[in-house]
Amino acid sequence: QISQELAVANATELVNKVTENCFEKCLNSPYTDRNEPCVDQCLIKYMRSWNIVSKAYISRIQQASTSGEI
Amino acid sequence: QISQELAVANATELVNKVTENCFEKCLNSPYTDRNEPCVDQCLIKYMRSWNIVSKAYISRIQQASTSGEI
Amino acid sequence: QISQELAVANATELVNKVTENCFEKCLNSPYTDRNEPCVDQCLIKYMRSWNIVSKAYISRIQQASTSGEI
Amino acid sequence: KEIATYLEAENSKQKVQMSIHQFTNTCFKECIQSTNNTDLSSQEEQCLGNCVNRFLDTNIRIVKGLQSLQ
Amino acid sequence: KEIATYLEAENSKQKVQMSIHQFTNTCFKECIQSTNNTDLSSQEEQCLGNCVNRFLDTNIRIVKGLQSLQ
Amino acid sequence: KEIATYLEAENSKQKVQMSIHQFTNTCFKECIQSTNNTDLSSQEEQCLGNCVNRFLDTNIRIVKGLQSLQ
Repeated sequence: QISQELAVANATELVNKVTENCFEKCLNSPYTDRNEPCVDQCLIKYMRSWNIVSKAYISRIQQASTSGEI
Repeated sequence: QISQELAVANATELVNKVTENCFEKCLNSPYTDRNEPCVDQCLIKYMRSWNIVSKAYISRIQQASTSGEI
Repeated sequence: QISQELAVANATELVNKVTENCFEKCLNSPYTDRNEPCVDQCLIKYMRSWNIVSKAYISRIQQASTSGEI
Repeated sequence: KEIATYLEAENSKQKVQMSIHQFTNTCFKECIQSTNNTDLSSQEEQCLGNCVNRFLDTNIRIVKGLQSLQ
Repeated sequence: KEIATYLEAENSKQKVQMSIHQFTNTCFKECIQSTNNTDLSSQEEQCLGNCVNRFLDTNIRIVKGLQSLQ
Repeated sequence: KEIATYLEAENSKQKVQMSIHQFTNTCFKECIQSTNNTDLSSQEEQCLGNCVNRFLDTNIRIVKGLQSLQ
């Protein structure tokens, strides 16, 4: 039950961050156009970035853990 | 009692957001001048913006609720 | 025990804020260089700024408290 | 049971309020050109309304996009 | 009763601390010109003190302005 | 006892997840040049990995620096 709540918190955080970033990258004042193609591409790029970041961070944690730093 | 606590949380959030935005719009490094006229006008414009945003958001919620989207 | 928890919260907040600010001031895309001298100087400047801000804020609180404003 | 319904209603109301704070904060920064007067220009007003609607469009599109990725 | 007084005092101390973190974060970004040295220039020092005072002025003015709008 | 171990493990996992959200947010803003396509360029990919590693380097350096100041 707890891990379910955490999964919801994670999904919410992801939706919020992607929305903020893709709104910022794809839409501009005075906001007349929706620019859906940009939003769709931005989402895919965000998820790919998430994977790269995730791998880099986890490999760094493992490295520190192997070398006895943490 | 709960709705009172929420009202306090709302008022605090409003004060914080207006202060941040009007500080950013009206005051500049090295911060020698107070620029009170700008702060006063900024506050009024912020409250008017709050009303516009509020109406737009609530009408959008009602629309989605009528069309059965949510 | 409570004041210990608060001390931890304060230390964490300090580390996060210094890291964010010094990362922003010292490192730039595409992030090939670590720029450690800048990070070290930035940390010292941040702590000195923290002291100035702290004094200015506390003297302002005391002033308001003496004049009966709060 | 009644308490649960009451709490849930308060909770949704509070979420709507907090979203209005967030949208006003974002859209004020992007849409307000000048703080030298207290009236919103027609461009500012239109921009604020569009900004909320485009933010919600983006949010919905991201949620649907993430669901289709699963 | 004594515990309540203790908790309240800790709570106010913590709020002051968190405000100092927030002000240092904002004012460091705006006032610090260079991180190529460890000494604050007299301009930087003055800017930091002014920045805190102007932020508090703005905050007080906004609170009074909102009270007068009610 | 078992519950405590389980909770602690969930807690660390959640902290890692939240750090990944934070790093992706920061590094996406700084490293992604274009949202007109869905593939990460090799520069973008490299920048994302470097960005995480430089952020962690900075964080570690700040923590050590603060410890040495005490």
